[in-house]
Amino acid sequence: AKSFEDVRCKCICPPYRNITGHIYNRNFSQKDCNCLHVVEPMPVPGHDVEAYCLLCECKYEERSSNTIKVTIIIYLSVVGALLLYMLFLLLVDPLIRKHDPYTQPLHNEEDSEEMRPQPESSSQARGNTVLERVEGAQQRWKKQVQEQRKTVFDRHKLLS
Amino acid sequence: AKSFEDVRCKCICPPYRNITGHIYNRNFSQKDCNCLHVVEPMPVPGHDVEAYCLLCECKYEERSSNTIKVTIIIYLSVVGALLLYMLFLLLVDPLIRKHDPYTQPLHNEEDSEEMRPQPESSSQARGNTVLERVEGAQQRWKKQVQEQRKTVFDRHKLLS
Amino acid sequence: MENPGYCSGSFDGLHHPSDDDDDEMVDIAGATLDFSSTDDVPPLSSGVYEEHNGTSRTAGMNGSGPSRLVDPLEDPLPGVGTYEDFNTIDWVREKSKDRDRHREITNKSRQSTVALLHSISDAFSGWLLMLLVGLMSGALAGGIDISAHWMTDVKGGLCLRGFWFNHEHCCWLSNETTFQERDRCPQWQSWAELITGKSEGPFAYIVNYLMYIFWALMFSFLAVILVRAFAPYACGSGIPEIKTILSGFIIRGYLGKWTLIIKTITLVLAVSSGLSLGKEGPLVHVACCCANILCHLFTKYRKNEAKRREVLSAAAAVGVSVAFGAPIGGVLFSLEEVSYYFPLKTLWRSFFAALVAAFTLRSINPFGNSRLVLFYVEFHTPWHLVELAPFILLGIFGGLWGALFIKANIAWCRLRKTTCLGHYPVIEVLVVAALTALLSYPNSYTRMSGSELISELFNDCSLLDSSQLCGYKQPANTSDTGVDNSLADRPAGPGLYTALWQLALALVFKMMITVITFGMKVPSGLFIPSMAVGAIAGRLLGVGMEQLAYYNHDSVIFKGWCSQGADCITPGLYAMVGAAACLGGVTRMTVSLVVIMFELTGGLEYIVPLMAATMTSKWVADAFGREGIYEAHIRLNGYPFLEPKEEFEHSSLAVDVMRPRRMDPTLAVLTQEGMTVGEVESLVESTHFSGFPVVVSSESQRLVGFVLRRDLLISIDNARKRQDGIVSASQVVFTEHTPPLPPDAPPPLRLRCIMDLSPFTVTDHTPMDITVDIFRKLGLRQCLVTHNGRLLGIITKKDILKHMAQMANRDPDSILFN
Amino acid sequence: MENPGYCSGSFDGLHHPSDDDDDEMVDIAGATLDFSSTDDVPPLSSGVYEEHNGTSRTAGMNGSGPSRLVDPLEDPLPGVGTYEDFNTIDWVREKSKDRDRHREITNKSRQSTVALLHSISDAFSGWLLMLLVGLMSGALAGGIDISAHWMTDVKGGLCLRGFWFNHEHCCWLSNETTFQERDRCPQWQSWAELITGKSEGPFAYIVNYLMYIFWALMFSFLAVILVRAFAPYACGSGIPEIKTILSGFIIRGYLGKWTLIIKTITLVLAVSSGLSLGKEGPLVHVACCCANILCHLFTKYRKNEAKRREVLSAAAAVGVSVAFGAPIGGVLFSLEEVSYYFPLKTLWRSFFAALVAAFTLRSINPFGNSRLVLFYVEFHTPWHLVELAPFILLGIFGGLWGALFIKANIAWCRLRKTTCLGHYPVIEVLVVAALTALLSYPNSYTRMSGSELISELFNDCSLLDSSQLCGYKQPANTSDTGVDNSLADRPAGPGLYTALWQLALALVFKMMITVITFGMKVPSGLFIPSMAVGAIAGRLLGVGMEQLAYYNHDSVIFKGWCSQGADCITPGLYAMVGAAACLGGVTRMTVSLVVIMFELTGGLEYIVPLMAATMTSKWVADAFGREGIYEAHIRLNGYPFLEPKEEFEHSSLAVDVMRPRRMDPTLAVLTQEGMTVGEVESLVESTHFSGFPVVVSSESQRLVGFVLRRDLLISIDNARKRQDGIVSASQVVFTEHTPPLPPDAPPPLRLRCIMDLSPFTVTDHTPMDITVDIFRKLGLRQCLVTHNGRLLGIITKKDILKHMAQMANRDPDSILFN
Repeated sequence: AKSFEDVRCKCICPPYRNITGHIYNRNFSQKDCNCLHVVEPMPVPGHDVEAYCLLCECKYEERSSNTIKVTIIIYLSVVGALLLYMLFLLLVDPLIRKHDPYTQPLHNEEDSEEMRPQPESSSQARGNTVLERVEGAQQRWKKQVQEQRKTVFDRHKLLS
Repeated sequence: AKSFEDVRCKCICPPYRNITGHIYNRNFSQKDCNCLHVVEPMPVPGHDVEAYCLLCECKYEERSSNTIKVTIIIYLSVVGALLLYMLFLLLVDPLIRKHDPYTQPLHNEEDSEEMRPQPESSSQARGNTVLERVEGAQQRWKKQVQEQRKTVFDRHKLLS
Repeated sequence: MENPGYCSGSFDGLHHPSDDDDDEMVDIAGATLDFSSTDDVPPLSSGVYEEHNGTSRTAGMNGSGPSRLVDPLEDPLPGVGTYEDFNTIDWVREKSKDRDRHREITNKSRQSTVALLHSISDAFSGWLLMLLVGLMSGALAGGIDISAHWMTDVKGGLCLRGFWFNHEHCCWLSNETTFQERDRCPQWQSWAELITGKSEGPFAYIVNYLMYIFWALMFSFLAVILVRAFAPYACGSGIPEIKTILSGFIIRGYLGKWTLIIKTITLVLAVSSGLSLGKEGPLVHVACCCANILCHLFTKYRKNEAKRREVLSAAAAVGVSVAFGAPIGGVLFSLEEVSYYFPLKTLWRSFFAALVAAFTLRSINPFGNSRLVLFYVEFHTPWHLVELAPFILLGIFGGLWGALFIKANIAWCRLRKTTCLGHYPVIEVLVVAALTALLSYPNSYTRMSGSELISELFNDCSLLDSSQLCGYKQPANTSDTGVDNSLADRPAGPGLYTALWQLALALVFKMMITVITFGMKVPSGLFIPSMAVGAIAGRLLGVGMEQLAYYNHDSVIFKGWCSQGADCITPGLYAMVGAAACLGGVTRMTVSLVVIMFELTGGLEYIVPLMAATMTSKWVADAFGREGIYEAHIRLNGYPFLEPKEEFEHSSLAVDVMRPRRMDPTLAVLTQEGMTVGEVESLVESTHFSGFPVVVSSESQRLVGFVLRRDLLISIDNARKRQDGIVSASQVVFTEHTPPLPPDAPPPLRLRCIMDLSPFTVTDHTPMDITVDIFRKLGLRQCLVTHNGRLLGIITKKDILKHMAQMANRDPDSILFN
Repeated sequence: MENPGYCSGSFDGLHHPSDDDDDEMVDIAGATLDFSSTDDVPPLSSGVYEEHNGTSRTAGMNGSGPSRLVDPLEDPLPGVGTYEDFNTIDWVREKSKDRDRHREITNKSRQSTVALLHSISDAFSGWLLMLLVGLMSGALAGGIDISAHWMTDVKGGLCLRGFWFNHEHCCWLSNETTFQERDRCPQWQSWAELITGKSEGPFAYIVNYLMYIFWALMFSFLAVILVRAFAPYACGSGIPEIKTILSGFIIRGYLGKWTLIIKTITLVLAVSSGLSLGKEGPLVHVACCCANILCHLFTKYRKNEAKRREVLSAAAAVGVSVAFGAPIGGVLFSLEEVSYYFPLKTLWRSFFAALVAAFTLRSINPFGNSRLVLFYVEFHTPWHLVELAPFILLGIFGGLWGALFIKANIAWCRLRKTTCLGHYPVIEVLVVAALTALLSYPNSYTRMSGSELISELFNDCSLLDSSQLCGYKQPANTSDTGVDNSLADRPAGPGLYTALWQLALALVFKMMITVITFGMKVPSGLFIPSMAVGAIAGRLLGVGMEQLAYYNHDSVIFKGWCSQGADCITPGLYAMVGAAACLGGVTRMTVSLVVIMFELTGGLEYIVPLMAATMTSKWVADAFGREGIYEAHIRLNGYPFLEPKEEFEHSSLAVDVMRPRRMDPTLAVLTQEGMTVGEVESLVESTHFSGFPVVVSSESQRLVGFVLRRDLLISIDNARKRQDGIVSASQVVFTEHTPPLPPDAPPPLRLRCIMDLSPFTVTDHTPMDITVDIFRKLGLRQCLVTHNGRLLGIITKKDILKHMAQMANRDPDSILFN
């Protein structure tokens, strides 16, 4: 069931004799979408109606404004969430982790060109609580991203 | 330049009120091919002409009767020539070649299942006159056809 | 090398570059059968000089005739490097030859302007060839269309305005046509009118009936007798054989000029005789013949079997392009169904050729309506998701019919192949033609030709139509609908009910008769009959659905989309979907079929229904048997075709398949030195292998190379005749440097140049699935098997096919060819 | 085997089948980089237990995580049979693994109903996966379209009816639109109106200008910063990398879930920022990410790199299908441009997936006009043969521009790669974005987005149009033409002349800016900018031709077909042909491009003009350099990609390419018995080869098999840790039966099960063209070279690429990866 504002019938009438072009826009259903119904008031006298209507082009169109709304809102919230997470990683994370052993490998990697995997981090991550596991996964992911960043942005090995 | 009989404008008008369907056929040029020109005499009174014409469908068509004529005549003559040649090969050829050495291999081949090529026929065919050469080629060709016939029709090795 | 001249053409002087090269050229296409058709008999037995002649002729057939002396890229010895009839080519060797040739031309092009021009013309010769193939095939297809149309109508009567006009063109300008009988005009006289002067009444009907049967018999008799007399290879559909040829098989003369002429001529006769067959498959064969003949104009393609097969792949696309007016569909057909080796370059070229052919055909305008096929339709009526259910039903029908048809047709063909039925091909054709004519005349839907029937079934009813199929009851108020002259859903009238009965009978008749028609000794395609069967079934279902919707348009199913007065079901669309489903069931095409149908209708809207139907059809048919009709025929005939679509499923190893088997005597090998000419000859004589591995010594069995039997025999025979001092006691040497010989020994025969130094090897532990993959992808003919570096045995393509047959519980001896 | 348990999973107990499998699953897509990215450092150095853990995680990434214990087809040791990052897979091995798996399932299915169901679900999982890929990609593409459309309009203003409406949808129901200004309505407020309250005047213009630049900078900054922070692999077009991945390369994480999210998000940002880039290439990447992630749901695809690549090939088709609304074109694009191994099964499946995706997108209806692309056009005006001349001119232009663009872009990218320019990717993006915004705002044709521009250029002028491009002078008597509301040829008015000048400027600007835009560190496709350039050029030529015809319609050229009052030249068609020509020049596509354009226009009539233009364009561009933009980028990055389109032209032999070279030390080999664990380890440590041949003995050099370095190290380390008595002095045995050992010797280490018993071999005399063909067709990683049965050396894919680079006078060290 299409809502009221999601259908329209649009007629474009080109210039005709001394009448300028016009666009008519009504939200009619598909079966009423023709020149005789939509063009109102009729700018020409009765005997010219047919000729005028032959020049007009009427198109029935549908859209889903809900889809648009939902898409845009989801999109904006994802962008927002990503930005927040980025800020968190940039600003907050280093602070609360200052004495955390996890930061260690991060610094190491920036020194050595050839990064060696640090299996202990993942084996430590196999802890019991959900939080620790999530943190382990996050840590691993951060290392991957760092490695990717080095490959793409610094060493220009890939994707350049 | 299309000849007179190679263009037509054909209008099909379906049954309308009490008028039965009609087909109108005129050889008009493309730009005159519309209901108003072609339908004559108009079976409806003046104010109904437009409605009637909207129902009719007019199509402009072209053909090339010369192409048709030439194609059919060529086709028939090729079939005729092939039939004559076949009759010649069947009836006349064995008679005039009764004592010709070329017939030898033909008979041989029908006996032996594994036909051996008879190079001497082709080396003999390398004679001097055009006739001999043609005859040699024809002889070789006949042997090929015979071999094909044996493969396809008798031994059913291929194409069955 | 001490004697470099030997291997590079010292015998060229022996070959007469005589003026009969022309004659040879003429004969190129109609290729001769110099050697016997099986390879177990050595081809070289009747004296050396004649043999030399014979092989040189073979080389001539392969196209090295006229320019042999001018081209330094020529094979060292005439005959070396060519293939015997009914053998498989070695793709690797051929492609390598072509690359050598290309490299030579490129190198030369840097030296002179002429050579540069030559290299440019060489590079563009492929495109030129494609242009010519497209033009020629398009023109031929146009001729076939026009002639077949005329001949079909000749069965009914004759035009007085000019005998060459068919019924439609006879009444082209007539004003006497009426709305009900659109093709009646005084210029066109039925046979009854011509003979008895009456056009109505039972007597006239009987006269027309008899004349119809007479012409049908006449045409079919002419067709079969011409095929038998001039080109037996012209019979059948041709697609199975072309598939096999494209995979590397050689059938000399199959694509020759006589085959072309006879296939073109008899195709028209066969189609017009009213037999239940179409012209699409044979058109592919005709296009391939054109391509093969035109290949002889270009050195690049004349001399190389692999390159020529690329052209043939493109020609297959051209054939379908002209048959259906579908260039893209044709290319995809070639890719999906026919081709074996289809590089991207061929994709481009076949697309080009298909376009050229379609344009040629359009400019000939065989149907007078600017369309390439009779049954072109253009609808754009929408369809509803609910309709997918009947479309899938049609898919199931198509799949079932396809599977059943294949089984029945193969059983019938096997009967023809093995029993005495096969000995009377002419009588068979006549009997079937008589039966077809007898049964099809009374029913107007079988009396018309297949394309016309399909065209009528695909057509959507509008107010403008007057055919029986559109015999709906007139609604009370016609003119109220105004501009809209489409036929909204209406109840069926008596005319339509009659048509439905006739269609049902036609369906049963077509299903039966096609089984025994396909495979007879006349050119016969399968597309049109399959499509006709599917179209009839689809139209029946469509009309049924339409009436169901009409009488129940308030029910739950139809409510949403089928309001009264709306045109909600299009029977023509059902016919189209049904046609695609049946054709898909028979041939197992999918993408190409959908694209062909989509090009026929010009609307992207119907891709989903068509896809649903063809996919269902393929899956249903596959459940009964994996192979389509073409693969089934290939298997029936035992052609050496390694199906690229099927995976090899079993876990055997190379060692299980190779020869010699565990019980057999050891492999016949040559040693690279130490064997005398006599020993080699007796080894070759005593076996029937087509090639021999060369090893370092028979103790170590370390592999050096591979020599083909044919090359070996030709070289030895030539050397015995031409080279001084070669006797039976001469050593045969395959090494690079001649070993020290005793001073009184005869001079050695050096044969390294005919040895393949890079034979393919696999180890004995290689799984057969990998080996099959290698054979398929590289197009090998044979492969050697080693164990820890020692030669163990050999696997040929035939061995693999036999093994696959055995694994599938079929008779391994059904594989006949190498 | 005495100890069969050893090789078939006796260590499975060591792996914890713990509940963190879920976690592993989550991490599957974002694959970890366990080993260093170059293979010259042995990956196994940090203790055995950790290594075991590490490899098991790698296996988890490859997808063998959760079901490892239940599946008996599992690799004997975790880690054996997997690949390191930045390495090439062995197609033969992978396909063989899949066939083994399939065979196992088939065999089991005969035993129980559950297994039968499993086998059926396994058979249909491919289709299900395709359905899911189609749905997901279609939905994502719809979201991208909607968001990008909205964000692009946000640069100009905001909708008061709901901020989520773009300009068009804001005025969707408005009655205030006029014929001249079709999208003006009070609900849509430009930034000037929102900020200053005024909509006209220079001040408002400046405010709008500044806001435009601000948003452009904002969006591009967000895009590049998100890419940098979360997924550096998400930048660029992605097609070169996907080509390489499809040819067998492994880039872990390139198709992971973070790449997917970030690429989707930033693509919208990049497109909306007004940069000269399109969304088509990245959509292919997005579709491939979807496919890769969905692959993890199905065991069949999760575990097998070759099978997964089949799915990815289909996903590439899906990407183009949603980008252009062209399902058939998408499949052909995948076949022609992207894919490496494209069996027929994949053809069917990718067609299905492309259709599903197109339908999903259509049901989302992102543009509100039931079309899949903004620039869909439907014309059916005829063209004349004479027009082929300007079409070919456009082809030449397209070819020249393509060649020039590739050269310029590659030079610029090389600069970025090698100089310090590459160290400031964020600043680079910002500068280019600012420049683009600054220059493009004043010109209305550059201000609008690329798709809109193309849509406007493709559109044919009718009376209903009011755009500047249709600013012809009004003829005196409009209404006389009656029903016909098309615009017959008319003289250009001042509006059109202005438009032409603006277009010419836009052309120059687009040509310049695209060169430096493509390759920046944001997601960027090349199709839309190339098409825009071509469309502008085509439109200019089209209008020129039109005016020429108008003023000279009695001249010889135009007389026959261009009578006065007839609509004889369609500038929109010229724009279309120009777009195809430029795109063809840049990417060197032919058939797929024609089919895409033909699906965009829905008319078969224009195949010939399009074909003529793309062919000319390809030939012209090929004259300047054989490689398209994607191949050029592949070469720039040194990916290990063996181009399947190019023939290897040189006459080198395998012996010239193999390692060791003539001067090098001999090949490092293992013997099948007699070496101790310590010797093997020191041999492995001292070299950096990724595999070692196994020979019978180092004297005979007869080949037994091939062992991969990775498998060897994993096995030895495991054995040392887990198997009793394995010390450095233990013998390593590759034979089937253990040789007799002295009684006091430690137990031998049996490693036959990790040895590849069927290594590929060629002889030293094999021409390199054949070898390259084998590598390409079979997808090999390495191949051993023998001479008379003795092992001589080894050829890897890298060796071949290096050799080819050397032959083309390029730096062989540019090939970076294996």
